[in-house]
Amino acid sequence: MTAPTPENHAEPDRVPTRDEPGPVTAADEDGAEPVSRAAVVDRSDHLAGAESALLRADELYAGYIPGVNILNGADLYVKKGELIGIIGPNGAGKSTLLKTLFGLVPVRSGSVTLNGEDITNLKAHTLVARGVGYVPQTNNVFPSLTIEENLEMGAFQVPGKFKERFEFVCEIFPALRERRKQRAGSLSGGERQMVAMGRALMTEPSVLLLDEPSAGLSPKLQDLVFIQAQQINKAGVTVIMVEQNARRCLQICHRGYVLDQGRNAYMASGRDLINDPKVIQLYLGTLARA
Amino acid sequence: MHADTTPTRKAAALAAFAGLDHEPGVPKPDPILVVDKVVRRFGGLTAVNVDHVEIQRGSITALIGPNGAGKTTFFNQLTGFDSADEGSWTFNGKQLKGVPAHRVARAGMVRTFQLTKALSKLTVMENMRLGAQNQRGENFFRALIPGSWRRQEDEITERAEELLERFKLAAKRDDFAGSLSGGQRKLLEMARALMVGPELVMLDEPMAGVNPALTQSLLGHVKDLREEGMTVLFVEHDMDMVRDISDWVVVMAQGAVIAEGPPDTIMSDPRVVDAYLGAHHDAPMSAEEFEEQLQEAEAELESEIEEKA
Amino acid sequence: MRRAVIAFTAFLGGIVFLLSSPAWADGEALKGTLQNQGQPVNGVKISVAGEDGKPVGDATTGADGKWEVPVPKAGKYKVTLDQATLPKGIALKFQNRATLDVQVYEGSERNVLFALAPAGQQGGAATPASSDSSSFWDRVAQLTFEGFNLGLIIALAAMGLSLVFGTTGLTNFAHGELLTFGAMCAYFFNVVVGLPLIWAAVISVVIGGAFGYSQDRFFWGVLRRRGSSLVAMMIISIGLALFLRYVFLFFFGGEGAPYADYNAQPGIQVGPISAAPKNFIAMGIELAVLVIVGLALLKTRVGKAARAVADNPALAASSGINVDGVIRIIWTVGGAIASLAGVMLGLSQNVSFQMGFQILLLVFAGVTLGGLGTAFGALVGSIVVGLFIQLSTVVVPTELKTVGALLVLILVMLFRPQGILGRRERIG
Amino acid sequence: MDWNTIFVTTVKASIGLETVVYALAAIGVNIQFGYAGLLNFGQAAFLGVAAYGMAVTVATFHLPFWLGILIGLAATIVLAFLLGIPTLRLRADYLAIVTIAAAEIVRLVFRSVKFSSVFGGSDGRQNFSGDFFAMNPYSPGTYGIGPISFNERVTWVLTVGWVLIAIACGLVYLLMKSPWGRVLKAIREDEDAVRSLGKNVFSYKMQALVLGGVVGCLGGFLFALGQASVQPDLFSTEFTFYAYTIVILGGAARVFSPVVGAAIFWVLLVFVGNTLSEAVSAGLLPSLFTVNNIGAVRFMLVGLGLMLLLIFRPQGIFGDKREIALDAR
Amino acid sequence: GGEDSAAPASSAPAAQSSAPAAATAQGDGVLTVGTLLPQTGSLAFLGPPEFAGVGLAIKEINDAGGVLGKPVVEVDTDSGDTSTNIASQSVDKLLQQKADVVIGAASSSVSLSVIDKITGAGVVQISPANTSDQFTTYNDKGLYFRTAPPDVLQGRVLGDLILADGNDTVGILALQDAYGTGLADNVQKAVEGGGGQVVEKVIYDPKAADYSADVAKIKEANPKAVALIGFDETKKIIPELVKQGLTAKKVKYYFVDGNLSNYGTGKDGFPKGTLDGAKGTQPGAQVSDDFKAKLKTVDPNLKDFNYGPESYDATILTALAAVAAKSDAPKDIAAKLQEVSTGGEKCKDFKSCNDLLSAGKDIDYDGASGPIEFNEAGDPAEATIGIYQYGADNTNKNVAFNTGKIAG
Ligand SMILES: Nc1ncnc2c1ncn2[C@@H]1O[C@H](COP(=O)(O)OP(=O)(O)OP(=O)(O)O)[C@@H](O)[C@H]1O
Ligand SMILES: Nc1ncnc2c1ncn2[C@@H]1O[C@H](COP(=O)(O)OP(=O)(O)OP(=O)(O)O)[C@@H](O)[C@H]1O
Ligand SMILES: [Mg+2]
Ligand SMILES: [Mg+2]
Repeated sequence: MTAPTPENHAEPDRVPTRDEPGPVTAADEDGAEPVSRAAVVDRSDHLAGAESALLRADELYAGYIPGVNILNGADLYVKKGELIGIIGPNGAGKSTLLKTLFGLVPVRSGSVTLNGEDITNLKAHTLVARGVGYVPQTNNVFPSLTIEENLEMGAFQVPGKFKERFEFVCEIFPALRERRKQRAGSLSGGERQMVAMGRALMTEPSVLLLDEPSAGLSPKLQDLVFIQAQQINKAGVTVIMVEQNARRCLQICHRGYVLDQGRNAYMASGRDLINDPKVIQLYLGTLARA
Repeated sequence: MHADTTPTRKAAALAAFAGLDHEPGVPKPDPILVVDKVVRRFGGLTAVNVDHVEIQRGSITALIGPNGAGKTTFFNQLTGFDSADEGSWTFNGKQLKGVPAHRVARAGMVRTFQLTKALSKLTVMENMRLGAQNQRGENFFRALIPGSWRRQEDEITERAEELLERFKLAAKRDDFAGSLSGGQRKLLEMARALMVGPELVMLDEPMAGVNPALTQSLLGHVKDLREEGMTVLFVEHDMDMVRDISDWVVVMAQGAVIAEGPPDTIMSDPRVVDAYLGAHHDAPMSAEEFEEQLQEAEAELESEIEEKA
Repeated sequence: MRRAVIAFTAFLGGIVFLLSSPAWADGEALKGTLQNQGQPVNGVKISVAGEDGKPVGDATTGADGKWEVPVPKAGKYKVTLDQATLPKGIALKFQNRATLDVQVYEGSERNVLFALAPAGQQGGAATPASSDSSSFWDRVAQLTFEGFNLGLIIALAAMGLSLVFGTTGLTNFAHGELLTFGAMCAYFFNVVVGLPLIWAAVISVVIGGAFGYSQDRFFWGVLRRRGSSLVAMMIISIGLALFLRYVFLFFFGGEGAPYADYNAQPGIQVGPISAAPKNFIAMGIELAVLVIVGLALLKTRVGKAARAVADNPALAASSGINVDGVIRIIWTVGGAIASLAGVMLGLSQNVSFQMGFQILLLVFAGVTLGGLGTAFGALVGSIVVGLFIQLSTVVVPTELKTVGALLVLILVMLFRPQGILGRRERIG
Repeated sequence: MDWNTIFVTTVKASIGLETVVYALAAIGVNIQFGYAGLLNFGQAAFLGVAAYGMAVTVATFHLPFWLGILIGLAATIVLAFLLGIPTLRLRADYLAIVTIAAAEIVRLVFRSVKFSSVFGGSDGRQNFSGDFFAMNPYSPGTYGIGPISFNERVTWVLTVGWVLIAIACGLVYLLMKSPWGRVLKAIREDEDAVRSLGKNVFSYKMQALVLGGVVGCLGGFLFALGQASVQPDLFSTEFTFYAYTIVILGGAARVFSPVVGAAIFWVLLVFVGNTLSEAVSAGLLPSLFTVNNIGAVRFMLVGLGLMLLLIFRPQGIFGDKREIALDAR
Repeated sequence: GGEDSAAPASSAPAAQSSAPAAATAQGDGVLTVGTLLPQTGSLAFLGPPEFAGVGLAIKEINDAGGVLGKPVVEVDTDSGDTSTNIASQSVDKLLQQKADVVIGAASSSVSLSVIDKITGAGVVQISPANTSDQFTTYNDKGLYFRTAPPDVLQGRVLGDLILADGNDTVGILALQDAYGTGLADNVQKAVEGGGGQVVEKVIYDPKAADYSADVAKIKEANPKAVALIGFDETKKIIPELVKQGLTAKKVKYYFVDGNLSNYGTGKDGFPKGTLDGAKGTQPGAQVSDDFKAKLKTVDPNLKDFNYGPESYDATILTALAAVAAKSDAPKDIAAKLQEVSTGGEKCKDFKSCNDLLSAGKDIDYDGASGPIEFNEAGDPAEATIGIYQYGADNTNKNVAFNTGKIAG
């Protein structure tokens, strides 16, 4: 007996391939050629740079549903003290890349190394112990915990430092101090974002992964976040930042990656990318220039 | 990228706003939504306390304000998702206080959610179809006769496909909405709201997390919608977008409307700069400027640390 | 047929029959013993008449208060006590029952009883003794006490359930069996091994904790890592409950059994309440455990981590919390508490293979009523459930006492859809 | 070992009365829970009020059979409204407990001595199925293939049952392919989103609750008629648990899953039970196992079987693995 | 059971004609006895003695050469309880295996849920434990019998006993099912008919979490005697009575067959003296130690013997009826059941009865449970009720027997 599935998809087991249709690119009336992997990606750059990297990922393949890869051989490396920006269209796999580095999405093939040590598929909490911090893009607070408890969880592995770090975070986001007893679930979008960022700053990580930290924040606070990121980086922390506020991100970062369809489309210094007309057209848009 | 000639509706909207005072609560010539004395408290916190606000029909109005200003809560009150402690509001002259959320939507006032609500185990296409109004097949008895709703369904699908194309979600058509990325969810949220074909669409930070290039093309779409007669009220923190698209800006802070006016005026209003924009002024910063600012901040911080020490 | 019966009886009675004086001799008769407050009353005349009013015979009570009137055949007879012959100071308890219609069956004597009471204390009519208000209030007090007694046991069970539910989202229908497991462990060490119940309970709590731990280690944890959905796990827990329940039946048998210690402990009177000493000790332990665990959940690092895991496991891991470790701790504590709850339930009831299953609905009711995922919700909700079960019997028949409690549950839910201590979610 | 008996009884169980009843109940649950996301844990009560509505009408008040059916249906719908109006605004898990409670209340009232003059206490009601069997088109005899055959009474009940199942499945198929079903599924995912799109969520939930209840209530009628007797304990919470198990076994939100799930469930129960008891009487098992405890072993194995089925196929027989991936926490 | 007028013998053919196929399956020369007794569910604790009773009977029958020259076949199934709903599947299996007689079920409710299926297939059903009065009038095509007496007689005897002990106020705590409420009604009728007063009748849910409220209600009414009518829950109720001060010293306890066990003072018994002076009634002759020992050869773990003798008798009677009818067809068995249980030469085990039958004599089987006489409705026409009293050691001893007709 075969069950007619009430859903719309006739073949539930069909494995969608991510190679076709063409890459997701911005609407372009000029009909610019979509970026194709072969044209831009040359692993030699990566291999050369990755040599002395603190954190590196090589030819990562990863995904959520069996048989569907979201990351298709993404490469990434960060040197110690670097600030890296990752940009790309929606659904490119930026968040997935961060999650994969952080052990939240299983690696199917490829490797991740930290300080020369293989950390592929290590559990997230052990990475925290090695000094990696992460701010997720969505669902980034504990709704039923108060702000204070949220931050306390951020300092879970170093409870002794809680007081000091709490002061530090409240310094950056004074709104949090006033509301310390409010449950995070009732916070506004922006306030949540502050909590999420604050939570990651509770430890003093040596590598910080930020997934769209400025989203939902007021312009004033967005500035603050970028400044903070840079300051933290100046203090010696390696930062990897995914941003849709791409221009701002590329302005401050040492190096930028453009991710498309789960693989690197471009990799260059932030300044180069920001001025690359192709990148502007496909990923940055011209709005902010207008 | 869009026609250089100012479109008619935009002109009309600008004309309507032309002579207005830049005062909070200023009356508009043809308001679609009129809000009076809406108050919402949570314990000791007054999240919303809006004395009077009017939204001009056929315009694109931006609602901005610092985080926690009460924008989302205000949306919740207006659309029936939360009950206001006090106040009243009319939409198209109709009282909407106490009207349940689905009736508000049916009346033509549709909102999106800041924290997206994708219907996870429905495909993207089904999500879209759900938005369409007056579907015959949504009636229990007619649902049993496919013939009675097939045609309509096809039309809806066609419309949905167009929107998906614009929102760069066409490739995701048959995937579960639960598998979308953060930005894609935002896009779906907005596209789905547009499927309703509302008179007034209220977008809560529609572009946060959406790729800038795509944002730009979508703004064009929103402008087109205004040409078709839709009124748009949106919350956004991206000032480039606000400047580009909005005809009028309302500023909220600590629950109250503190300023209203055209984008340029508002963005140079010192109160707004102080409460909201900060040093982030009109034009995007150049790298040098940024560096400068950074150094300033750093110096400040260092001196603070020294003070403490 | 009678012949056969007599023959049979004679055969069968054997020695027993010969030794014990037969209470029923052959032949129909009416008889009785007249007593006033335990003392025989003699010299009272009792007459028997047929249904048609024709006198059949009469008798006067002897010194031992006994009287007997043989009747000719089975049938209905009117038996009348002559009130005039009653000694001074003694009267019929029910004035309107001086004459009774009594059915006499074939081949048997029939006892008839005239209730006597000191004059002036008798009730007017034979209505069910309308209890005076003091004994009513005594009962209310007793029921209130019982409500707390039962409520605390439910709360203990509920706490274990809500710990696991709160942390992993698993609606564990096998939780009742964890209770049974604890009770049976204690039974084993108490009755079979012969340890004092206190030690048996301690051991059982330890084993319960270990059982909880290994359930997560070897079962639920594995499923979780394989990505089983919560619904699937809920149904798996139904299967597990079935499995465990019948394992218990297999080894323990279908009958209930008490612990060797403290069974049928005589009650002591405390004000209007009579309670066994074991109740107070049990309630003390229960309350202490509940408060300690509740506070631990609110105040300690692990407690907060548990709530964090409940909210968002991935984020908890990102914060450096060992999610599996926390869940395992919760399962261990949950299992230990469930065991303790089982021991307490066994102490106040009996140990049987269905005990946990039978209380499970109330446990769920308690957890929900208090508000899902709140530290003290289980406590508050369960006590409300316990109180209503007991106190509702003031109004409804006791067979329907659960109905009373469940109705209250529904009503509370209508006015506080998020539970008593729960909080509403924010929209948007 | 009498393999023939085991085989025949197992095959018969897969289409027998219990399978029919549980399948109908589970189709109802599937509509409510699988599609609309309503955790109605009171399905047993829907079957109960229907069965009792009919039985009491005929047996206690001596009214016509068809009136009994109407009253049973009406009672189901009234119960749905009574349950739904106050509770459909509750969060899913709260709804579950309220519906369990309501179902227990219904059962306890049926069972109570207080109302035994109407409902018959724990013995329930009998003597109401005469008119139903009077309509039996099958003449006395057995019907079926070889040993797998039923007498005319059972055949009649099963015919009605499977026709009702077919109708119910057809209904579900049509509905769930339609925009109506889409709204239902959307409600399961996020009510607020659906509200924001102008759908009257409450009304749809109520429709689902009533529809699920009515489909289930057909099972209640058949149960009562097939056994020619109703008892309160037939409609205990375990019944609902098993109905849920059946839905999940088949795979939630799939048209045929309740039917297949019910068949699997009863096949498992009967096969295991009969094999064990045959093995015991054939002396194939260690002496630890006796007639007294073999019943317990059977349920142990059934519990184990259910667990294994779901451990190795968490999405159910017809389920979609991708949906499960979305649920994972 | 049976229609009021028609004798079982005359109505059996009707059953036959309505289920010809089923009948061809039976009457195959081998007497097949199916059991439908609780292995699981809330009455599971009653299962072991019942299974042992049937097992012992079949062993004795087969040792004596079987029926119709062939050994009797036993097929065991689980009746569960109504909430597990497997009785019907068990019946399917029994019918499939050509059972001629089904012994069971223990619970009246379960029997009611399958009686149509069994009698509809033309098979005889004999319950060893059903006491509900429903069956007396049930339209069972003359195929339903029971060896346990309906509650009427026991209720009458217990009520009388309570009055004889001088208790003018009585509280009744009864289990909420057909057994409990039926017996409670009969006790109440007897007590009130003889001048006593039932001051409180509490019907309790056997699945209740606890019984304190039930006992509190009794306590409030302040009776002199408490009649405890139920099964295993009594073990939970007595401690509750003691706790609330209603000790055996203060009020008199009365037990019934469902809970008249030897509770003892051992590890899982009650403290010494808890039941001192309590009394109870039990239908059936006293189970002799000899019979208990025999049952234990079948099931060495047996502790209680409730309904064991009734199950044994049901099986023996079936076999005798088959021998008398010279057929194992259910309708023939049903037709002879009344005959072998009444009027004729007394005999009390299969072997001797069988011998009498083969000698062409009319027999009257009197069994381990007492003098069994089926009336036209398939109920026992009379029964012996034993009266028992507890000592300080919480075990009971017989003090008297009373035999009476159930009707009247
Ligand atoms: N249920 C609630 N309980 C308590 N406080 C609440 C609740 N809902 C909102 N608030 C508070 O009300 C204020 C207004 O929140 P709201 O979400 O409307 O802000 P917003 O203007 O949308 O901010 P953002 O730009 O960050 O989204 C916030 O400070 C928030 O913490
Ligand atoms: N839980 C999931 N299950 C299945 N597919 C997923 C899941 N999460 C993301 N995806 C898919 O993976 C792809 C990449 O998602 P990802 O979140 O990494 O994108 P992103 O680059 O971060 O996009 P955005 O800028 O919108 O956040 C998307 O096509 C999305 O559909
Ligand atoms: Mg992302
Ligand atoms: Mg907001």
